[in-house]
Amino acid sequence: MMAKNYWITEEPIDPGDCIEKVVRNEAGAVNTFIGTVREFTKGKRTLFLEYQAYVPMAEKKLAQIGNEIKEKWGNAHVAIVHRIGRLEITDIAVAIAVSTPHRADAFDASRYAIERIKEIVPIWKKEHWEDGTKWIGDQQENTSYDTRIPSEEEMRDD
Amino acid sequence: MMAKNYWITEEPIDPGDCIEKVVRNEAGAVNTFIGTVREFTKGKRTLFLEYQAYVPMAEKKLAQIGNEIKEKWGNAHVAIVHRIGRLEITDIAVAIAVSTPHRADAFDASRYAIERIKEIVPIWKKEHWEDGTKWIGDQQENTSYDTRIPSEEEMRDD
Amino acid sequence: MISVLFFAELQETSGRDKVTVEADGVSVNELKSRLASTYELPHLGHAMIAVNEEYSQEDTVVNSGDVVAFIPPVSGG
Amino acid sequence: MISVLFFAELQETSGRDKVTVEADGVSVNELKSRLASTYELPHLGHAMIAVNEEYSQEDTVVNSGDVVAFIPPVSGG
Repeated sequence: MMAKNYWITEEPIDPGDCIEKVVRNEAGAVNTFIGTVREFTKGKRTLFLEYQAYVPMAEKKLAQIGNEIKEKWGNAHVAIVHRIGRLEITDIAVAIAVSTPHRADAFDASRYAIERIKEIVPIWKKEHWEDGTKWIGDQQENTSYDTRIPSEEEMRDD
Repeated sequence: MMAKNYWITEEPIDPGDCIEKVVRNEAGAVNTFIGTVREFTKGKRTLFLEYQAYVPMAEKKLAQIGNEIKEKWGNAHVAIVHRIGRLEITDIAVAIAVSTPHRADAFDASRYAIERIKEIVPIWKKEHWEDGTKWIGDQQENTSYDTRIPSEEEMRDD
Repeated sequence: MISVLFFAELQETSGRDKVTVEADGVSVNELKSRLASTYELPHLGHAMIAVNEEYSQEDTVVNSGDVVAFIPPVSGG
Repeated sequence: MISVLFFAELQETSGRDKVTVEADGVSVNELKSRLASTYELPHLGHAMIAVNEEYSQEDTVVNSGDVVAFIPPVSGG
């Protein structure tokens, strides 16, 4: 288990590592969000995913999210881990744990964390399908960069 | 690990047991809520808690909550475990895991589950403080049944 | 014979977790009154009632063989 | 000398994860224009820029020794 609360790993994630870091006497609630690799997105089958990160900056940005949460919700402890490399269907890509004295804050802060990860943390996902691959370009998965031949529509979307 | 998705246990809870039961190909999100024993409630120090359940009915009611979630959110898998007996500070009393294709539903359904547990599941908590004990009478912790001499105020609260 | 279960502070106050009552075809409400006086349970009125592990109304009729549980306000989670 | 990092599709398109540029006291915007033509990176304009691991503006001036990273729209989580 890593000594730090915000880290990038190439190993399978055990959400328990995040949970253990935030459980404490003053907390009555821990909310954990886990993002897993889904097989189908909009009817298209994913074979596997590949994640890449700008590791030192990604860890800094995860820590920044933790600090934002502490500013917004006060008495919160946070731990976040994101995996990179090749991930198979159902593998855990990200795990977030937030502990707070009362449960409403734990839910809200955990939700905030995943939304912020998708906005500011330099991590990228490459979809591998049966008929090709694509680096996904934003969290809505509307924009993307085709690594083969971009269609005119895709180029307009950029 | 238990074969069922809704169970009462006297053993320490591993949230991973719930998470494993709900991870699946169609899910991209798992939300886990963990309730732990908090040391201080409204400035009063808890030494430890004692939980009691009407076990067969409690397991049925947990399963009912899972069914309510499936009706409300559609494609959701749910697992819930609640511990009984003596629990020390920071011990996990309850763990809920909900998996859904997309994250908003996982958060909402997990929140729903903990609120419903506090409404309908026959489980009771007895606070042990330095100066006495009390079976807590409702989820707001406003009403309670003093096992020694109830104050006039407490009796009016009933 | 009806089995009656007490939990939490009802169990402590009555000193019993289970009692049996010789009755058949009585309403839950009648049963409650009888038990409240027998075991001096002033808080019994605040308890919900489960018959055979499902929440029931006060006018539900219980028969021999049924299990009636008095459920004080719950505080799990 | 400025170190420049490429990620995701920028890395694949350029065929490089890191390049060095002999420059000092140039704006991030100038650097971007130079790299876009050198490595044929039509999507470089969509990338955010980090200087020494912090997001920066296009008019930020970078000096020898700085690390400039081009950050395509992120897709973690």
